[in-house]
Amino acid sequence: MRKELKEYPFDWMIWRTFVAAARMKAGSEKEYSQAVKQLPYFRGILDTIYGIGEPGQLFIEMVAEYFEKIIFARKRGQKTAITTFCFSPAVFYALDIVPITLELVTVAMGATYKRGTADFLDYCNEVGFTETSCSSQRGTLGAYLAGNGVTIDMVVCDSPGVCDTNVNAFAFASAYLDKPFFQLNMPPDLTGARSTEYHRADYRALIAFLEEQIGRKLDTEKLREILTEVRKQDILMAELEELQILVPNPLPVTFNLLIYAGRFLFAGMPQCTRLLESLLKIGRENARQNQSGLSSGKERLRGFFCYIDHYGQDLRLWHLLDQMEISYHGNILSKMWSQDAYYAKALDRLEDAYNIDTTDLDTLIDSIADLNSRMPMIKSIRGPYDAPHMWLQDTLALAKLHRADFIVYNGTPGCRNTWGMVKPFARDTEKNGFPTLILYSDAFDMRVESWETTASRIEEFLKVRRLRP
Amino acid sequence: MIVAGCDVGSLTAKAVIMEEGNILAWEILRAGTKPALSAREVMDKTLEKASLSMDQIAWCVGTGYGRKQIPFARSEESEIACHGRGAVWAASTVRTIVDIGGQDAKAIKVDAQGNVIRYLYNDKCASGTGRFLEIMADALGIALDDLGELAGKATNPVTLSNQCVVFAETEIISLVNEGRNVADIIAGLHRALANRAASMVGSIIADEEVAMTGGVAKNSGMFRALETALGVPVRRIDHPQLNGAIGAALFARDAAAARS
Amino acid sequence: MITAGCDVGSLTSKAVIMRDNRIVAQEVIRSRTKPAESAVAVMNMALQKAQMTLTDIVFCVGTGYGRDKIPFISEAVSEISCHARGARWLLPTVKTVIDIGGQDCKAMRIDKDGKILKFITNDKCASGTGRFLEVMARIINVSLDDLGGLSARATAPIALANACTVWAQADVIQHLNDGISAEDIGAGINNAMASRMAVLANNIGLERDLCMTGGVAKNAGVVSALEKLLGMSIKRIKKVDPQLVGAVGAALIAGDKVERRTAS
Amino acid sequence: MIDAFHESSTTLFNRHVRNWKTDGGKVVGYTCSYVPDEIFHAASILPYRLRGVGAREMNIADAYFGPFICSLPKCLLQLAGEGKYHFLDGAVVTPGCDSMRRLDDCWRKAGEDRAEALPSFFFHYAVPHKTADYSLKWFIEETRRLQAAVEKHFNVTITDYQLYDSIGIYNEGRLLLSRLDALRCAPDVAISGADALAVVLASTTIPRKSFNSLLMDLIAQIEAGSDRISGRKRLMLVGSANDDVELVRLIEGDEAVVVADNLCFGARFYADLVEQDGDPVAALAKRYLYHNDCPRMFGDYKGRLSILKEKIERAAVDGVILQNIRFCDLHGSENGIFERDLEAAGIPCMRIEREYGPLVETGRIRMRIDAFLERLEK
Ligand SMILES: Nc1ncnc2c1ncn2[C@@H]1O[C@H](COP(=O)(O)OP(=O)(O)O)[C@@H](O)[C@H]1O
Ligand SMILES: Nc1ncnc2c1ncn2[C@@H]1O[C@H](COP(=O)(O)OP(=O)(O)O)[C@@H](O)[C@H]1O
Ligand code: SF4
Ligand code: SF4
Ligand code: SF4
Repeated sequence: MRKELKEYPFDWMIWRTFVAAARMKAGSEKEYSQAVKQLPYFRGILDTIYGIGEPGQLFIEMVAEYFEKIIFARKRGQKTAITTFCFSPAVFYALDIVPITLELVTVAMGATYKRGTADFLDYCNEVGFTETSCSSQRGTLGAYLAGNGVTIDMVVCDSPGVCDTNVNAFAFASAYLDKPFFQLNMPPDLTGARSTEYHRADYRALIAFLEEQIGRKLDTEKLREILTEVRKQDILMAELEELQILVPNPLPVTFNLLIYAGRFLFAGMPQCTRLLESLLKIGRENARQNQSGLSSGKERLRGFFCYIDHYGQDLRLWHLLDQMEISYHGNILSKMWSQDAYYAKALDRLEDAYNIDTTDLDTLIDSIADLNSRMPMIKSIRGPYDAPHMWLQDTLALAKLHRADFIVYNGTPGCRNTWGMVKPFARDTEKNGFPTLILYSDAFDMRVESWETTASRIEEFLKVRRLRP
Repeated sequence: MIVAGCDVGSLTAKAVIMEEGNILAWEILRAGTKPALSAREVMDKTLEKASLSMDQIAWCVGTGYGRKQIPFARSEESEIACHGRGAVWAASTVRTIVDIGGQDAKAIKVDAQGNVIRYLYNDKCASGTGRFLEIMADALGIALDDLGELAGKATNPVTLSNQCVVFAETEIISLVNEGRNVADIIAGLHRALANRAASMVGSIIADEEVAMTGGVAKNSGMFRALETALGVPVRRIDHPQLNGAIGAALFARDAAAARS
Repeated sequence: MITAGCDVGSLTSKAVIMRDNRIVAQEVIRSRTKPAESAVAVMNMALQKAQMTLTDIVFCVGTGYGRDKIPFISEAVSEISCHARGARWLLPTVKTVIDIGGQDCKAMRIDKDGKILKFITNDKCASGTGRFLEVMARIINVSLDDLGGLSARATAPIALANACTVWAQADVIQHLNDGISAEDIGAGINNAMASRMAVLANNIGLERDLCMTGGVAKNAGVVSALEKLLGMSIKRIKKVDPQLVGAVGAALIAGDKVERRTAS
Repeated sequence: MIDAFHESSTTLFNRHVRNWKTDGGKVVGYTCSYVPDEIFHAASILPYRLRGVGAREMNIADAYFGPFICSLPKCLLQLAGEGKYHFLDGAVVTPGCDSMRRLDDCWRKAGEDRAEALPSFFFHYAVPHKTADYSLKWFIEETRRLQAAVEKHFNVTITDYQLYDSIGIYNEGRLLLSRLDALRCAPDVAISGADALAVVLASTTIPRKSFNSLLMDLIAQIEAGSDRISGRKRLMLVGSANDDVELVRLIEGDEAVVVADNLCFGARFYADLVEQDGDPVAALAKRYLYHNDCPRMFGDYKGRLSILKEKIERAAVDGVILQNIRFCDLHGSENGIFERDLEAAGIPCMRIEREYGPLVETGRIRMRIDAFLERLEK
């Protein structure tokens, strides 16, 4: 890793960048464009996010606050835990632990650092991690392994049974940094008494582990408060996601990112609720006017991104879609399967969804255990892709519900799990009438395939499959 | 109505001039690094052969890697669409096309009109491409044109383990050193390439008549290897390397017709 | 005492003849398909230069990919040991050696005698090899000699898929077609190579001084990009062509072997 | 004598399996060392560990698997697709790692396209990734589910008595393998790493009773004989599954001998015994879940490191080769930390990444091994 990268702690840098960005919007348009010049690499993203209006401002502040919590955790006597995006952070908030979600930090770093996460990705390989592993964790992990961020107290994740490369990153970190480690384990099926019992027993073991780390017991009231808030957020999200089904879809392309990032950052916290409410305001207004969320106001096509979308260093994918007047319909990251989710009801799949029951400590823990077992990815790629409740069923049902014109498969080539069955999967989605594009780019490492190549593959696909002239 | 198609690929530039479904003239040249220059050169040669000038061409469609840079093309189509179209024009019963060019390989499924139903790129880092064959031919000191014939003489084709072009070259050299028969090595190479193509065809489930296009289709060894790998006969079409340009010219005819 | 080293690589074959630890003749040729032929050819040329015959040589060590096929050698030693030995002799302060040849790259840490303490090789993917540069140079139509120089003139180097030669190749063509300059593409290619190399080098833990051997050491763009990435200057080998270091090391090891033999 | 083992280790449909089938026996293949052989043995079914030996092409496998996948499950699928596993009456796939568990999906899909590729009994055996009391409970239930499925499909009953009997026979085999292991890591090495691997490989395909007696004879022969290997560098092989005797031969050359391993076609396979009292299914579940030391069980790095260190000491290992198949996350990353920690303890290590499949171009691996041995010189 280059020396100059160690000059400032990287998470501190990201924090400062977001703080600066959050302040900017307070000024006039002119002041904003002056100030944004100081953050050249960040500019594209900022412009897009601020383009959304109030929720954009809230989002930037929220990210700044997320990093602020990380930076000052130790000063405030809190412990930090590195964790993964398919893990609900609510339990950390309930226990007053500060979560550092690697994948989110990777995306934030990609947005603010000129060279993206490349140096940190490579640093992991320097210290012995395989270079063919998933880039979403590696990007950030490298920085923590190099000791360039805040001190980490524990490593907590939840993917075995779902994703080796993900857990491996955490297992590696725990061994490398010699920190306590806990992981939730997911059996291959989702429903049924055996799985439910397993999830709940496992989650109780997690809580015991966390309690031991902080030397305090879980506060029932706090957990109740947070899960009540989660429920509120579930209802807001359900309405937002339901709005997407309308033709035209009243939500701008970027809303998706904000919706799921909100949950990954601050599930159960009032910040997330505010963000969702603010998004909903715009969504409802557009819907009332029968207005598309796309900049041109016209919706030509609907695309369903069944895996991860493309981040790269800025939001170029989102711009491209917006420009091509394509409405974006979620991906594997955006569906949380709560009892309130419109799709759980519309598809008559309440069995797949979790319930929040705030009666007592036991029901609270059962609820959060169930919630966690339904997190994106964790839910639908734990078993054979074509098994009930799993990926193919979810993708087809949602793509039909959303009347998608095509499906895009894009993510990270570091993932064995998803690339293991991509071809039969795409064959099945095609058989069901969805033209399917497989992209070989990496959502987090722009060196794998250049954006120009990716963009031209998308254009080619739309043209050859006669979706667009 | 006279129309043209121009296909600037990674290795070769191709042009064809057609009138009412007949080929008037065509040309294939090695492409330089500047697609615009290659396009101009190949088109000029073709025009010369047909004794025509550019303004007599009602419409020209560009395709191939360099399609965006062709100055005289009035519109562009991707090579996938062009190969689909061209193959069905050449042999109306074809429904699956294996196109292996210099830079990539594709499997394309089409309907009776030559419209693309599905397609797939080679996804392997290794790449079963024409470039792979060229590098290997080069390493063995054999002319591209002779590959097919030599492969036919193999008695015991070798197995190659490497997916990677670069490493495969090392492997081949070490096989030569071990004294393996060159024909066997070449046949092994063809088999490796054909198998890669066959796996693409396998993943889009192709069951109807298969044709092979692109420069590599000129290699008779590859033809046989692909037939073996797929276990079905592969349809021969007349100008496989030109097929993309022909498809482009057919699109040009549509465009010109729509105009008038 | 006259010793010799013969390094048969994938791209080039090299021979060095030494008399009492001084180079009396050296030769580099392009490798042919058969290592034995390359070895004989390059050694004959070196012998001719030195005005000697094979019988004058007391001990000859062979190295490189083709080492087991060289007919006239007394013993074969891996290139890693040879590059280490050669580098330490040419630059006595060197502790870390990076060698990039046609087929792979290696990084090694050595002790004061040029013995290996730790080494690592790139065996995963061809994108960390000199051949990667050759393929790329061919695509952007510059000579290998000129590729290195492009970096200095680049304004906005492209970021390249350093994961794979073949993918990188598709990207390079895309960029060419998009009208990006050869300088920016070339610099991107050199940077990709350097960044792969840096990962290897950091993995074994760098110690000063650092030098580079093998053909790619002649690519100024890669060397300076690597210096930047490692935050450390790379000592240049001036006494001989860096491509020859392996053969020099082989000749030195030949000397060591003779000494050891006479001592015991 | 050792040739018999080599024969069974390099041919899929070896003599023993052929005879078994001719006698009307059933064969069930499995992919991972977490599958209890005893369940099948007790049902008079031959448990057979699936391998990818002899896969030359990838055209079938590549039609289903994506590009970034370990070549071991790919080779397996290729062979199944080519009909080379025609002798299987059943197969069990586990979520050993992600590449392997997707074999379940891909194999079934290939079976839709080529009927002969998929055996009629096909079972996804959900092995948990952690050792907690509730995981063991899950695993016991899962093992009972497997047992019931076998009973139903093959129309047999597996009694506790039969299970005890099978456990006894397999334990005996484990003890014999451990004896062989002792001969291998003794100061005067009595069996080369390549031969030892052939024995272990044979144990995964030959009916266990015949295997035990063959091995007993081999051990007697070795103990009586005086062939000993000395003066070579003593290596240990760690990492991804390796069932390639040729790779071990290549590593050994004339200057080294592989005296120990920690591979799943190796020591991990026979390290501990199954308890012989109480509920036999529970005893099996316990042994298979708790005593496997595979990085698929996350979070027990330290335990695995200490097992390695203990072995390194016992076998007086000079250097450790940490190898992994390309795209193997589990071993690839663990090898990285092993390297750091073993080197820190003064044990020289070398990492190599390789493809599973025919060992063709050996020059690159050979060069690394030569350099490593040169490093061990002093
Ligand atoms: N006469 C020939 N005999 C055999 N193979 C040939 C011949 N000419 C070209 N090829 C093969 O065709 C490839 C070029 O294919 P082509 O379709 O022209 O590529 P592209 O469209 O990418 O420029 C070469 O790499 C070579 O392998
Ligand atoms: N004049 C040069 N300028 C820059 N790079 C060069 C030059 N000559 C050779 N190279 C690079 O060196 C590599 C070959 O290095 P070499 O050490 O000769 O390899 P090997 O030992 O495998 O034959 C080539 O692949 C090329 O990338
Ligand atoms: S994309 Fe794949 S590697 Fe990444 S978290 Fe999901 S399952 Fe794991
Ligand atoms: S091994 Fe070769 S083809 Fe594969 S990724 Fe590397 S350079 Fe590409
Ligand atoms: S070698 Fe690794 S990736 Fe391959 S099957 Fe085994 S554990 Fe899985």
